[in-house]
Amino acid sequence: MLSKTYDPLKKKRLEILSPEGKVTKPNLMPKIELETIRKWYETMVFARVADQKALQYQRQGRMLTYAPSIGQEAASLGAVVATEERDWLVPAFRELAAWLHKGAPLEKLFLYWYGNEAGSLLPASVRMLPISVPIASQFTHAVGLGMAIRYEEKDEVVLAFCGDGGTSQGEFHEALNFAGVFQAPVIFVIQNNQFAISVSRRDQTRSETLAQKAVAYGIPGIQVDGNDLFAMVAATQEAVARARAGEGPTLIEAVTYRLGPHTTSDDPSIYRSDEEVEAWKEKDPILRLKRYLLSKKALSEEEDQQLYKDFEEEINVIFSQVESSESPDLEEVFSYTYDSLTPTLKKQLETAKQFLGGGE
Amino acid sequence: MLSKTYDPLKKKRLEILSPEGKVTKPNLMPKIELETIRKWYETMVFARVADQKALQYQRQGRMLTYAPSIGQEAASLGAVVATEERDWLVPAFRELAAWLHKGAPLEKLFLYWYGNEAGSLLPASVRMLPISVPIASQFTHAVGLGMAIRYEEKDEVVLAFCGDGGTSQGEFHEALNFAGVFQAPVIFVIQNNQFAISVSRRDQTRSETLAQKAVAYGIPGIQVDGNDLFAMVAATQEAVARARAGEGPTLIEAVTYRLGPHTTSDDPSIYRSDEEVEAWKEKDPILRLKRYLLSKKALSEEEDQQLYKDFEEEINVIFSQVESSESPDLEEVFSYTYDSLTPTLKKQLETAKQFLGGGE
Amino acid sequence: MALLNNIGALTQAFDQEMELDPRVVLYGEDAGFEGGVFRATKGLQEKYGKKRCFDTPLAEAGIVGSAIGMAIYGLKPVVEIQFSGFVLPAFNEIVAHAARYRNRTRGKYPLSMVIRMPYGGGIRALEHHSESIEALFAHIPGLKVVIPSTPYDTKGLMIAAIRDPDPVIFMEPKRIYRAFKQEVPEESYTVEIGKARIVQPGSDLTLVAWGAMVREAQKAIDLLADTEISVELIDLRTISPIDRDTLIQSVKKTGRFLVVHEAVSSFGPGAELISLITEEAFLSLEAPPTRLAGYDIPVPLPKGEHHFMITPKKIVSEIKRLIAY
Amino acid sequence: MALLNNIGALTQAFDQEMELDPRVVLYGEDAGFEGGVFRATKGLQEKYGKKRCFDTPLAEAGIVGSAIGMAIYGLKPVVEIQFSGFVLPAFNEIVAHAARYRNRTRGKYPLSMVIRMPYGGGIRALEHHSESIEALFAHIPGLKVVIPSTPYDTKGLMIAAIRDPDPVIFMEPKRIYRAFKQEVPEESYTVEIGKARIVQPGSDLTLVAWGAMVREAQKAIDLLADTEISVELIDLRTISPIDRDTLIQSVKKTGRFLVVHEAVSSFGPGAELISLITEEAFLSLEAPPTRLAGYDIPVPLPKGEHHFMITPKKIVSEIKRLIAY
Ligand SMILES: Cc1ncc(C[n+]2csc(CCOP(=O)(O)OP(=O)(O)O)c2C)c(N)n1
Ligand SMILES: Cc1ncc(C[n+]2csc(CCOP(=O)(O)OP(=O)(O)O)c2C)c(N)n1
Ligand SMILES: [Mg+2]
Ligand SMILES: [Mg+2]
Repeated sequence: MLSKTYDPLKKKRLEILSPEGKVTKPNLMPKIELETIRKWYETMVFARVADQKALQYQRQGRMLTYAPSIGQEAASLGAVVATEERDWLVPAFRELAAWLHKGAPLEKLFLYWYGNEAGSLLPASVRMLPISVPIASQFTHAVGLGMAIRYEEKDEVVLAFCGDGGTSQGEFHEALNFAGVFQAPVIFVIQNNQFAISVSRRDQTRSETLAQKAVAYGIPGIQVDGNDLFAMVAATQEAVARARAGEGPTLIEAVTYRLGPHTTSDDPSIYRSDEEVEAWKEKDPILRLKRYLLSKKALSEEEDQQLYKDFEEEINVIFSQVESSESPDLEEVFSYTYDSLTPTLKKQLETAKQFLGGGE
Repeated sequence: MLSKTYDPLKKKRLEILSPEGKVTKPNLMPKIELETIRKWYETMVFARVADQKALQYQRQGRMLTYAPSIGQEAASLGAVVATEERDWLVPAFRELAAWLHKGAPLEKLFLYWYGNEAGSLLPASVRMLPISVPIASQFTHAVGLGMAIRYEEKDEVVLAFCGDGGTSQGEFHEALNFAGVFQAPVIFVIQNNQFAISVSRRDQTRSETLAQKAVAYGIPGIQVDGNDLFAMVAATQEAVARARAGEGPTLIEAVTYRLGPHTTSDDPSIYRSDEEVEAWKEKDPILRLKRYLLSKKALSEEEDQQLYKDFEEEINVIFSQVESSESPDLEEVFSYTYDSLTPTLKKQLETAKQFLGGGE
Repeated sequence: MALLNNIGALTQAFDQEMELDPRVVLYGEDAGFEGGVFRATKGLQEKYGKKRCFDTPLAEAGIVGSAIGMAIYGLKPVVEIQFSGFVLPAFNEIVAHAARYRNRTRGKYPLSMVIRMPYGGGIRALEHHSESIEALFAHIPGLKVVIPSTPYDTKGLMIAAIRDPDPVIFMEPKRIYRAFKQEVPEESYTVEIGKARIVQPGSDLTLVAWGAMVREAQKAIDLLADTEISVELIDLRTISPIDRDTLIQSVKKTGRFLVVHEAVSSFGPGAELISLITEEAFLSLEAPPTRLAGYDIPVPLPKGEHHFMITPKKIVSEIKRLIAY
Repeated sequence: MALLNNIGALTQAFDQEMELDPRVVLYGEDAGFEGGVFRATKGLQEKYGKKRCFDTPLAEAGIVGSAIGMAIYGLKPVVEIQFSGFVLPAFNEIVAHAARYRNRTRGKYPLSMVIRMPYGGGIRALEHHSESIEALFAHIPGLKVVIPSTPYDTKGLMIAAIRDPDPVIFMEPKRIYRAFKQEVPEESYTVEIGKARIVQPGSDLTLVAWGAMVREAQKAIDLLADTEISVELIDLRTISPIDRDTLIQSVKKTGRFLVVHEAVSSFGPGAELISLITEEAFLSLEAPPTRLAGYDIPVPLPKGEHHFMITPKKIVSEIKRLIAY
C-alpha cells in the first residue's frame, strides 16, 4: 500500500514523474491511455490559460478579484481524475483544473469571480459544491456528504480540498476526526502551496509534514509531489479504492507551489524571493507533463502552441459572454434567502422597489 | 528521553508503580522524599473524601451539581506536583486534587459548585484559572499564558488539562498547533477517563492513543498510566524541564477512569457495566499509593482510617461554612460585567431595585 | 391523545417523522445510545438503529458542518447541541454556511435541517447553561428560529421544522421540559412556522412572550384577575421570521405593548418587536412599547440567579405601569 | 498635525501605544511581516521586532483564545481578524470567555484586549467580506463595540480601546480605510469610548449613523441643502455601551429619529436604538423612530450589491417621509 510504503513519518514522498518528464518509478505508474493523459494535459493548459487571462482581465479592471491556481494544476487535476462522475467534489477556492474536469463550465466559474452568485449554480448533474471562502470549513461538509453516502449505502466517494493554511483551523481537525470515527468515504487533499497569503508553511505548523497529521485521526496519510500528475493520480486512486470499499478516509498532502499571487490584491514579492519562485518554475507541473508527452510523441511543440492559442480565443469568447451577462435584478437578490419570501422580506422588497422608482 | 522511549506510536505507555503498589521501573522512579509522597497521598485522600461528601450533599439537595474526579486523583496531582508555585494551572473541571495542591481552598471550590461566582475568585497568589465549562477552550488560554511567559522572558510554565472528549474540539487543535509554532511552555494533559459523559473513548476518535495526536503538531507526546502517581510525576517533570528550557510544549495522555458519574445528573449504569467499573477499581490510584506507602512503612492502616475520619470532619466544617455563606446581592450581580457600570446597566440596576422594593 | 410533557412531545415528533421519512437522521453528543442528556431521543436508537440515531465526537462545528453535508446530499439531519451555550463553536457553520447555502447556490442546494438545543434559565445550572441567545440567530438572514412553549406546539413545530425547506434553529425551553403535561394528539400534525398564537385575547395591552416566559406571563395575568385590566397574550412561537400581522393587529387594537424575554435586554429580541410595533402601529400607541428582559449581564450562577429572573410580579408591575401611562 | 487616512491613523495609534507601553502586542494572520492585508500594522514588526508584532497560523479561535491568555497574564494584546466575516470561528472564545472572564473571576482576571476587524460593504468583494455584524457583539454583555468613522476618531478610539480595562471589539469600516484624509494630531490622545459625537446640530430630525454610513449621511444632508429641513447628525462611535443621553436629548429636541446602518435590519443594531428612543422619549416623538438598514439577505456579491447599498438618496427619501409624517 502506497500509504504504508510512503510513510510521512519516515520522510517519504511519493514521486513518479520527474521534473524532466521521466517516469522514475514505472512500477507505480498508474495505467492510463496516452490519449487520456493528453486530454488531461489539455485541461491543465486550459486552466493555466484561463488563470492568466483572468489575471489580465482583472488588471484591466474587468474582473473584480481572482485567486489563480497557476503552478498547482496537477495537484487538483491528478486527484479529481481518480474519481468518477458519481463522486463529489468539495472545493476550497484554488482547484480550477479539477473543477473544469468535474464539469463546471468556465463561464460559470468566471461569473462567480466576476461577482455574480449565478456562477455557483452549476448544472444539476455536476456533483460539486460551491467555492468555500471560510478556510477549511468545507471539510465538515465533505464529511457530511460522506456520512450520507454511507447512510444510503452508495459506493460514491467525496474528494475535498483545502490549503496548507487550512490545516490550522479547528474545523480541519473536527472534520478529519469525524471522518475517522464514521469511516466516511472522503479523500482530503491538502494543496500545500507553501503559503497562506504571506505566511509561509513553516510558520503555519511545526509538524514536519502535513500528511503526518493523519496520525492524529488514525487514518492513512501520504505526502505526494503535487506537481507530479501521475503521483497524484496513484495516491488518489488508492485512497478512492479504500473509501469505496468502506475503509474510510485518507489524507493526501500535495506538495506544490503557488506561482502566482494569492489573489489579485496580493503582492507576493513582499514575502518571497524571485529565486524561490524561479526554482519552483523548474518543477512546473505543466512543463513536466509536456516533456513527458513530447517524449512519448503524444504532443508536438506546434500542437502545444496551437493549444495555447485556441484556448486563449475560446476563453476570450467565454469571458465576453460573462461580461455581457445580466447582473442580478432586485427580485433575484431577494429570492434565495429562504424558500419563499418572509413577510418582512416582502415588505423590504416593496420598499426597495419604491426606492428604485422614486427614491433613487 | 521518556517521550522518545515511550513512543505512543509504538504502543508504549509509561508505568512505574504497579496496581499492587510495587515500583516496577526503579530507574524511572522520580526522586521524592517518602514524606512528600505521604503528603501527596493525603491530598489525594482529601480530594477523594471531598468528592464523596459533595456527592452526598448533592443527594441531600444541599449542593446543586457536582463533577467528581474519583479515580482520577493521581492524574491531576501527579502533573501539578511537578510544577512550582510560579507556574500556572489551567483546569478543565475535573482536577480537584491538583487544584487543592495548587492552593485553591476547598471552601472556594465548593462555593463554585454551590452556585456562587465568588468561588472562582481565588487568592491573588494562586496562579490558577477558573473552571472552564466549554470543553477544551481553555487550551487556547493556556497557550496565551505561555506566549506571554515567553514574551516576558520568564521561566514559568503552564499546566493545562482537558478530557478525552476535549481532544475532538477544534480549539484543542488550534491550541496545540499554536503552542508548537510559538514553542509555548505549556504541558497539555489529557485525562483520558474513557468517557465523555456517555460516549466512550473509542467512539471519540479513531486514533489508537490520544498521545499520538502530538505528531500532528510536531511536539512530543507520551501516554502515561494516569492512575500511577509516579509515572505522572516523571512524565510531567520531563515536560516541565523542556518547557522551562524554551523547548516548547508536550502532550501527555493520562490513561485513567472516572469511577463516579459524569456529574450528579448522570447515571453511568446506562452506558457501562459494573464489571468494567470493578476492574478499574483494582487500579485505583489511591489504593495503589496506599499499598506503596504501607510497604514502605510510611503509613499504617490505622493512620489511613484516621485520615479519612479527620478529613471528613474537616470537610463537613468547610461545607457548613459554604452553606452559611451569603448569596450574591443585587449590586454584586451587576458589578463585574464591566470595569464600571454602563449607563444602561445603571438604569437596569435602578429598575431591579424598584422591583425589589415594590415590584416583588 | 396522550398526556405528554415537552420532552415526550419531542420524542414523539422524532419517532413519527423517522417512521414516515427514511431521510430523517438524528445525532449529537450523547444523543444516540443514552438518548441525550435530557433523554429527548431516548429509545430511538433502539428502534431505528445506530445508523439513524447516534452519538458523535465532542465537536459542535463538526456536528453542524456534517449536517450541512448530509442536507446537501438530501437527508434530513436533526442535530442536537447539548446546551445552547455550546452552539458557539458551531457559529461559523451556522452563520457562514447553513444560513447561506441556498442563496450561495441560487437554490441548487437548499438545506432542510434542524439544529435543536435546550436554552434558557431557571434550572439552577452551571455557567453557560442558562443563556437565551435567540437574537443571535434571528439576526441572521436565512435561518428560521422556533421556540415552543407547550407540548402540543413542541410536537407540531418540530414536525414542521423537520419538513421545512430551510434550516431551522429549534430552541427548547429546558426549564419547562418536564414542568407540565398536555393532551397531544397521537397522529402526526404540524404547527405552522411563522405564526404566533393568541393565547388569550384582550383589549388593553398586548403581552408577547415565548418559551418558558409564556407560563410566567399567564401567571401574571392570573395575578391581575381582580383588576379591570384585559391583557391579550401572544405566544410568539417563531422568533424569525416574525409574524408581523398578528402583532401589529393586536397592538392596533390594544394600543399598548409589552414583550417579556429571558434574553438580555440590549440588542435583544424585544428590540426588534418594539421597532416593528413602533414603525407599523405608531399612531395607535397609547404608551411606549416596552420590554421586560434580562439585564445586560451574564446569567448569574444559581445563588444569584433569582436577581435575574423574570417573575410574574415583575410582569404585573410593568403591565400596571403601562396601563397607567 | 499630519494628514492621515484611517489606515494611517490606526498605524499611528499602534505605534504610539507600543512605544509607550511595552505590554502592547499585535498579532494576527498576515499581521506581522506583511503588515496585514490592509497594511494597518505595516512597519511595526520592523520597528518593534517579531516579538511584538507577528503572524499566526490561520486559526481565529486560536488567535482570540491566546489573546485571552495573554491578557490574563497582564499583556495588552491587540489582535487582527482579517475580515469580520472570519471572526465567527472565534465566536465561542469571544462570547463564552472574553466577555465573561471579569465576571467569572469576580474581578481577579479582567481582560484588557482589543479584537479588531475590518467590516462592512461597498468594496466589491467576495462572499463573507461585506457583512456588518456589530449587533452580534453588542448583544453580549461584557464586550464593548467601537466603530470609528474618521481618522481623528480612529486614532483616539483605538488608543482608548487599548487602554480600556475591558475587551473591546474594534470594527473598522474598510470601505473608508483610504477614502479620505484628515488632519490628525501627532501626539497621543484618546476619544472616550461610550460617547457619541454630534457631527452637526439640527432641530427637525435626529439622524444616527456610524462607520462608513456617516459619510453617506453627510452626503444626504448636503442633498437637503436647499430645503428647510434641519438635521442633527450623530456619529454613534460606540455601539455598546450606548450613549443613551446624547441620543435621548437629541430626540427630545427634534422629535424625529432615523438610524441608518449597513447591518441587516431585523434584530439589528437599529432596533435597539429605536427601542431606547421609544422607551425614553416617547412623548416627544412626532413620527415613528425609524431605521434605514440592510435588507434581511446575505450581502449580494458585487454585481448585485448596489441593490443592497444604503445611498444618500435613500436616506433623503426616508428623512422626507419622516418630516412629512
Ligand atoms: C476563516 C478564514 N480566515 C481567514 C480568511 C482569509 N484568507 C483567505 S485565503 C487565506 C489563506 C489561505 O491559505 P491556504 O489555506 O494555504 O490556501 P491557499 O490560499 O494557499 O490556496 C486567508 C487567511 C478566510 N478566508 N477564512
Ligand atoms: C463545547 C461544549 N460542548 C458540550 C459540553 C457539555 N459537556 C460537558 S462535559 C462533557 C463531556 C466531557 O468529556 P471529557 O472531555 O472526556 O471530560 P470528562 O467529563 O470525562 O472529564 C460535555 C459533552 C460542554 N461543556 N462544552
Ligand atoms: Mg497555501
Ligand atoms: Mg472523559
